[in-house]
Amino acid sequence: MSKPLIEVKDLKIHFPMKNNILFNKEKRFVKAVDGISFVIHENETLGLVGESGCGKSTTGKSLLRLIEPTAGEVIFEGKDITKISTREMRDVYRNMQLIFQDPYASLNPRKTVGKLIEEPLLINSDLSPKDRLDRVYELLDVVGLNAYHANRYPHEFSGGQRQRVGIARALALNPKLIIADEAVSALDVSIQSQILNLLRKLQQSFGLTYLFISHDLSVVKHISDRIAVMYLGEIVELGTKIGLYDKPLHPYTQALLSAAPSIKSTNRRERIVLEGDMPSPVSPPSGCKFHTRCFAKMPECELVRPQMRDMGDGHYVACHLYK
Amino acid sequence: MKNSLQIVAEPVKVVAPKKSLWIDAWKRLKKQRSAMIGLTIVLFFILLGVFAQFLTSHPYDGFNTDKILISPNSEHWFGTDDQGRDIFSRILYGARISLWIGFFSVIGSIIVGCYLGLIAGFYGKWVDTIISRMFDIMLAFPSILLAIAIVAVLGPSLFNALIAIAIINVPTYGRLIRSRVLSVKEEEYIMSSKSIGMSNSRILFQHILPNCMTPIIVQGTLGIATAILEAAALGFLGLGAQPGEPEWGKMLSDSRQFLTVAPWTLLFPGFAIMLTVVGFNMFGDGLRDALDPKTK
Amino acid sequence: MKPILTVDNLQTHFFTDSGIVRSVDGVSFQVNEGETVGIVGESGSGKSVTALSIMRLLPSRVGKIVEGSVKFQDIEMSKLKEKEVRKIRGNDIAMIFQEPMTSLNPSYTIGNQIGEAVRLHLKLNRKQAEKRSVELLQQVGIPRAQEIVHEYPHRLSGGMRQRVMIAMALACNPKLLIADEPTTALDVTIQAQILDLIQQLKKTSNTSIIIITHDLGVVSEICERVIVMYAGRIVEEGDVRSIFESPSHPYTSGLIESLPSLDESVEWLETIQGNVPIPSQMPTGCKFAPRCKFVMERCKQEEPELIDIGMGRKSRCFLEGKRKNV
Amino acid sequence: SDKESDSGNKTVNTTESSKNSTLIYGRGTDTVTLDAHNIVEAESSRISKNIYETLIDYEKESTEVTPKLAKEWTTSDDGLIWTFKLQENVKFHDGTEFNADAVVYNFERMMDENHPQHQGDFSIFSRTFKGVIEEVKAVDAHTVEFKLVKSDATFLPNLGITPFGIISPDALKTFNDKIQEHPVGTGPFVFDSWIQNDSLTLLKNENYWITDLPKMDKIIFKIIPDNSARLTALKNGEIDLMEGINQSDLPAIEKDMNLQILKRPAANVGYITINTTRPPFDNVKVRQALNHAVNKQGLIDAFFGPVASPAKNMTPPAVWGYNDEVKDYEFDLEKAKQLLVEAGYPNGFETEFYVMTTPRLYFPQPEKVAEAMKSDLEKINVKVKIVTYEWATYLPKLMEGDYSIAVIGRISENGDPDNFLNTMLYSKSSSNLSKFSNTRIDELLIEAKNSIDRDVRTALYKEVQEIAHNEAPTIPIAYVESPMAARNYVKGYIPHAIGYESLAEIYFEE
Amino acid sequence: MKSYFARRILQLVPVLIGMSIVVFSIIHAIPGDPATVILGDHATPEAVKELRTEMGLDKPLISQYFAYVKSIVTGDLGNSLRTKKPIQEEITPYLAATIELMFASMIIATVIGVNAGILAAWKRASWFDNIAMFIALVGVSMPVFWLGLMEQWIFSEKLSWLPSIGRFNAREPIEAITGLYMVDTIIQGNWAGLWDAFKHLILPGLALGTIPMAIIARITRSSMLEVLESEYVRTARAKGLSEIWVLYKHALKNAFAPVLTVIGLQVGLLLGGAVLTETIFGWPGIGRYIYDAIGYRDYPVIQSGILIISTIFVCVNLVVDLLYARLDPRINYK
Ligand SMILES: Nc1ncnc2c1ncn2[C@@H]1O[C@H](COP(=O)(O)OP(=O)(O)OP(=O)(O)O)[C@@H](O)[C@H]1O
Ligand SMILES: Nc1ncnc2c1ncn2[C@@H]1O[C@H](COP(=O)(O)OP(=O)(O)OP(=O)(O)O)[C@@H](O)[C@H]1O
Ligand SMILES: [Mg+2]
Ligand SMILES: [Mg+2]
Repeated sequence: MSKPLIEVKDLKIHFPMKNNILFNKEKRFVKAVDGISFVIHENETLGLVGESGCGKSTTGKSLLRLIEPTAGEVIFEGKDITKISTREMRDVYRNMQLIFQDPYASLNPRKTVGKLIEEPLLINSDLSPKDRLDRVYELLDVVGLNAYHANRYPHEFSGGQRQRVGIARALALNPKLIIADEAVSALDVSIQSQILNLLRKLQQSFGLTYLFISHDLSVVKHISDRIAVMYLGEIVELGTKIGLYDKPLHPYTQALLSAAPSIKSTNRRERIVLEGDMPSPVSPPSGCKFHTRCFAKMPECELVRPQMRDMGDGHYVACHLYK
Repeated sequence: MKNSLQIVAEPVKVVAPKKSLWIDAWKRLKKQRSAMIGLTIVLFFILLGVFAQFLTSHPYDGFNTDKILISPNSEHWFGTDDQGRDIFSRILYGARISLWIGFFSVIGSIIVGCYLGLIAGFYGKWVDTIISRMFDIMLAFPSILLAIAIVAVLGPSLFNALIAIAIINVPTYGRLIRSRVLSVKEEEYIMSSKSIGMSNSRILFQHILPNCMTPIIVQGTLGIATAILEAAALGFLGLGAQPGEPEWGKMLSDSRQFLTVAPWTLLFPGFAIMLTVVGFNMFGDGLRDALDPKTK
Repeated sequence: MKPILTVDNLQTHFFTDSGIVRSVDGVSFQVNEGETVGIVGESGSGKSVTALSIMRLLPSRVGKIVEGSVKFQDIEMSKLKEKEVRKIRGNDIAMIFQEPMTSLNPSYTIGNQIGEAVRLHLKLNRKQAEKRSVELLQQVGIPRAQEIVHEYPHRLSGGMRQRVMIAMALACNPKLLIADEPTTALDVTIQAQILDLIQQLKKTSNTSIIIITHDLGVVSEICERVIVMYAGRIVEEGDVRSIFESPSHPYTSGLIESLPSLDESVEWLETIQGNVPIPSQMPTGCKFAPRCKFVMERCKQEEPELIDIGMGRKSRCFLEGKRKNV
Repeated sequence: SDKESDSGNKTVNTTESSKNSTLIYGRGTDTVTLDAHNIVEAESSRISKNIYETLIDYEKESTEVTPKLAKEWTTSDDGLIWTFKLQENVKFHDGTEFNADAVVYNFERMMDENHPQHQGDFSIFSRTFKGVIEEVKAVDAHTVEFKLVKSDATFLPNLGITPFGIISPDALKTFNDKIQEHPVGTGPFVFDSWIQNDSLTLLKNENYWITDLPKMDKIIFKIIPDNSARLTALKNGEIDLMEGINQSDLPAIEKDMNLQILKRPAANVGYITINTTRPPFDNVKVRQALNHAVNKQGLIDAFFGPVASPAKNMTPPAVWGYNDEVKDYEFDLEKAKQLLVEAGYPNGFETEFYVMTTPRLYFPQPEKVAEAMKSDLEKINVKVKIVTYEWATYLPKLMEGDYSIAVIGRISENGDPDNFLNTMLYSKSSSNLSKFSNTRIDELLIEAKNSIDRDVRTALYKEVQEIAHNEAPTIPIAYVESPMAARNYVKGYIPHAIGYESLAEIYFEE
Repeated sequence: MKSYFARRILQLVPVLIGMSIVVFSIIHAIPGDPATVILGDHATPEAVKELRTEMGLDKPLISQYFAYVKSIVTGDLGNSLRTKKPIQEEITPYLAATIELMFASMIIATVIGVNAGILAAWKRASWFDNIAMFIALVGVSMPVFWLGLMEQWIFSEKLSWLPSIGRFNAREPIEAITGLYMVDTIIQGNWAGLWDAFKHLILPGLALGTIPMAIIARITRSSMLEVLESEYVRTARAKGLSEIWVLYKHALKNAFAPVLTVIGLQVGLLLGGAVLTETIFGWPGIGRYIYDAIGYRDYPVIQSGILIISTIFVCVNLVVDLLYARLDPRINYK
């Protein structure tokens, strides 16, 4: 396997809650991300799955410091980018880019598509206006749009096309790492596959590395090499695609996989229906955060937070079942 | 590289035909009947004001003892007032004043309000606190009393009435833009601008400001209507136009005592105010429906 | 098996500023007693509008049923007066909507909202209505039902709210339940809970169910029959197993193949090219022709009929017609 | 059936008579105070005049002095000692006796800063009697003696103005600074109640010392700020009597069978003051030119109505000493232009014209007058810019001489010509707004003030008016009678020139 | 809830202090002085000077300001310069008059406005909607003083239906208890007086209420339109509820929040903005009282008057915020 491109160590992101300033001294936090670690190697795709609110987006955004991490390190190309100045962050932006979930909300409705794609070039490169324009056309071409789309506004495009624009914008500076935050969730099934194919093609052509965030297990499985499963701000299981899907270890992963409806019900697993909802990240359960919903709960789960355990073949799990 | 591009290319047709945002908005606006009526009324009054001297042969001023309080007839369409002046002419010339005050006071409020609102919304924290409290303070006063006090300080005149109206409306625009900034700031495309390393000022002026303008334009159009009414109220209280100036509100207050003997002296200026204001309101409503249908 | 609902040549159009939108353009189908039917299709294909047309809940100003009939049991819904429809709505036919977050009135307690329907249709008094509400909540598996009835919706999670919606729909023991994307907004584990609940309902009551969704997986889990819609038309209809195993219409097969699967890995997904046509640029012939892999000249000229291809299946494709004729 | 109709009539009568015993007087603004000594404006005097009485009073239809609480008086030859014999058997409303001590107590309150009831500023007293009265003392129970510092022709008439009304010393002691809420006098009416800015009610003084008076049981002063609204109220019978009428409404009132117009004689003059220290107005020809350029009759027709007459002197005809021989400047634009040429302004000049926004008795519509004058002045090439101010800003500007030409006027305080001519024309007078200075006029005025012979004074004042006319420091515009309107059944009401009057003799005719 | 309330009140403090400074500096920046006005036509420079000293106007502004703040903190609004009476006493009847008028117009405005708005939204684009919205449009476009004049002309002058001025017939004065005559007459059982007070209230109430009515109708309509498109209304309909029930129970309660805000704001406008209406209808209200005080440069009255109505206004909006919580259980003030 190639060398690591980005390494996240014990990353924590806690949002202070807007509190009654005068009458409530005690400060409370939303523990959106609560100590996660992972590595993404060059030219691979790490999938990040989990249910709504488990902290996937927060993780993704904090890698670019769009949300400042509360603690932990993010080592990108050998540098801890949580500690560098905003000026130095420019270099990081050049190499790390984000594709947003909502193709409708992430494009400024008042700018033409050409301008939007040109913007990163304008800010981060010294290209001449003409070169920039050429590059914009080239990018449009790359994502399957045409040069004549450049002076149109986002609202004239369909969702899928907008997502292509978002991808072109992210590609503009030839980044090494692309964080795709639910890049296909908002799209229709038939469009989703177009974009997934595009992303894969781009990875092959340009040697990109992806952090692919999604809540859709089958999409993540399709696109990723390795997968991390998040629950309530923590990674509970991390493994290669085959390892994780064929032999899910963590009860949560098992439940998740079994719950996903499939059209091929012949080789159906027995559906595991979890009880209750995800607890609030403000006051997460003690010990293993999953114990409130776990079907294999043991007494110690309530008390001790399980550590990540290497189960071989790059498969890690944080569960007391595996000692 | 070129090679790989070929692999990727998978051209798709664009769904909607090319339109600029403004052309698009104009097209939607054109479909709104009431907005077009409003626009027509506004343009009508603008033309009346601009071409006043060609539209009437009677002067709007002077003291004509032979013609005092003549009821409307073929020569004086709207009759004459207690100085023997032609009311029709005065209304034509008055259109200039009202439109002028309405337009420029709103421009003034918008410039100041936008500036303060942008800063407050974007930088937040204590800057926001100070500016917002300032707005709160201004809004806690009944605006007309505040305007009266301001004119009292500056001395009554049309220009000072304009200033007063501009000042009292600053918080309206300031708050509007502040709240817009607060919401636009959270939009994903702002996050996306940050993610390419864009500077704050660029984000503020290139991305946030343009996206805040729509409600401001709408509010501004409606604001002209309000400003015209406020100017008329100040005129009515004798705090705007100076004696002789054919301001509509002033005309009303000058003729108040003729309610029974010469009602036309009150009817027509009142109608003029109402019609102009209706025009701006209809146009503004239409603009809102056309520009941001969500806030309907 | 008696049909409980018969929709015949339903055409619902929206008269918007930018022209007429033929959202539902000649849809016919039947739902039998005790049957669960799924309607799938991409966004904008007219699924919700079909459901609303059945309920006569279209936005009255712009949306109109211009043709066709909707028969509930033996009652012709389109001929009923508004007042008579109201007697059926919520009583004989109930509906659940996609967004559990916004489908409950934030200003009233859960008990109030469930009780309302019971009090109206079953003529219960306040006390009885509350009792019934609690029963219903328990029935849909809400813990602490006694307390929850007094809660406001915002205090509940998405899954809980969807259960409340279901409880509300079940309040008067409807004969037909229409669920418009009941799980789309929910997380996988919560979706599993709701699907489980619906399956239990199927077992315990004889209610017919129409499930509208764009998730083929959901359909395959709980439906017996499925109707595939595209651009306001039914393009294919049949029982779930056979359709998913051997789809007949290119659109259906495209949909199925473009889905990444948990069970098998492929490098490239199948795609359906292009986009769903927007109403103003609806093609003349087969609506799917511009995106179809097997498009023929004929497809661009005329539109195929929805033809019976045997085994209770129907398909709207010339290729099927040929296959059948051959 | 006869009987029945009779009794029917009777009920009507009784209701009518009960209505008839109450007079409702509509006016525009509220009273400020009921502490007579602290009064400075007319709306307070209007009430106080009916609650309190002064030592002397004015004739009903002129400003000549007549006895009131003082039956008679004598003067020492040097004019320094005035002795007043008081009415006997007069009681205050609180039942206490009116006597010389009461008079002394009242004046000492105003004069002596150490007096326990010396509260307020007593500005009218300071202005009229400070440095005039030296001492007030009781000679016996019903005789008071005033010792003056110097002989003063205006002393006697001044004693008749309401700020010198006599308040019950008992009440003063009881209510102290709250006296204005509990006014107790000897007048024909007793204070009943006062709803701020709405109405003020007086009741008949059953023990009034003049028999058969007052004739009304009750008077309500009702505030209706707007002139037209007040007139509507009169027409509807909600009020019986009102002041403040728009000139435009006068014709309609004249025609109305139910209404009558009453005129308050003009003891005022409305004029344009010209700042004689500012060029080009330091040139008498310019001032005369301006006088010729004003169409007084036109202005009066348009903005004053039939109640006003063109003014030519700085004192009104209703005040004695009026010089009717003065020939007014006629409205003649050619002549005006001619005079401007002579003065060296063939192309005219530009000037600012100050106007107050607040209507005054002598200028009911000041702004409109200015507007109209502006168009005439522009015909003689005098370019005028009208500048308006509120009263609070306006008067200080005029007093500081910070203006070129301005609209202003004067109302009589005591019906004496000195009150006009000295005040406005004496070079050292602070109300000489024109900053006019003429040695001859100064001499004449001083002489007149020191004399107590009416004929001598008349001659002196006539000469003053003659000179003032020629020097033209002002443009007298109008003497304004204030029109009042009443229901027809209101009788016995004679409006007085000084602006307010006793309502004791008012009655309703069935 | 309680702490929220306390916090909001604490937040008022800087606003009120700021307001007192603004009011103080603005009114003292107005040229002219009260002494001249008080002395009127007979003012002379000497008399003016003397009176100014007497009134303490020759002291430095800063010390005047602190004196003023001190007196306010001790609950004393000071005395009027002109009438020398305590402002507390003087202001009450004016305030009562305005409040009565305000209530009348707000009731007219709210009842008619809200219902018209609901109906218009419900029957969107119908003739009722068109007519109602046209009237509302004209309503918001009308100069209030002109409307008042026209009302007087038509209803008092031409038709003689209603009295055009004052609060009651001067011949049958009403005794004030609360100062709200409609209430007072009921307390006293004075039915003729009640009818009289009511008749006097109609025209000014209508004039003052028209603009808020129009605004409320428009905002109710647009808010209702939004809510009527919401999914929970569809849910309610799906339950088979009747339209009235859907409109007034399900939709209105949710649509009411913006309406409530507008009502809160209108109260502020009415409190001070009634100057014009009060002038025209001879209504002895606070707007007019303050306006006159500006003319007289009666500083303590202007200061206290503006401060009082601003405080009322701010408090009304506080109440509006609290009502929000009752309307919308999602708002959590904890
Ligand atoms: N700016 C913020 N302030 C406070 N809390 C936040 C903020 N952003 C996110 N959170 C909270 O952090 C938690 C994680 O949010 P995040 O958006 O990362 O979830 P997610 O996994 O991306 O969910 P989804 O699938 O819904 O996008 C949530 O509980 C969210 O409410
Ligand atoms: N109120 C409306 N006004 C105008 N057009 C409408 C309206 N409601 C729906 N439509 C149109 O009707 C068509 C079908 O809409 P419908 O809501 O039935 O789609 P759907 O299949 O339910 O899609 P989704 O999966 O997004 O819910 C769409 O093209 C839509 O634009
Ligand atoms: Mg997310
Ligand atoms: Mg739908």
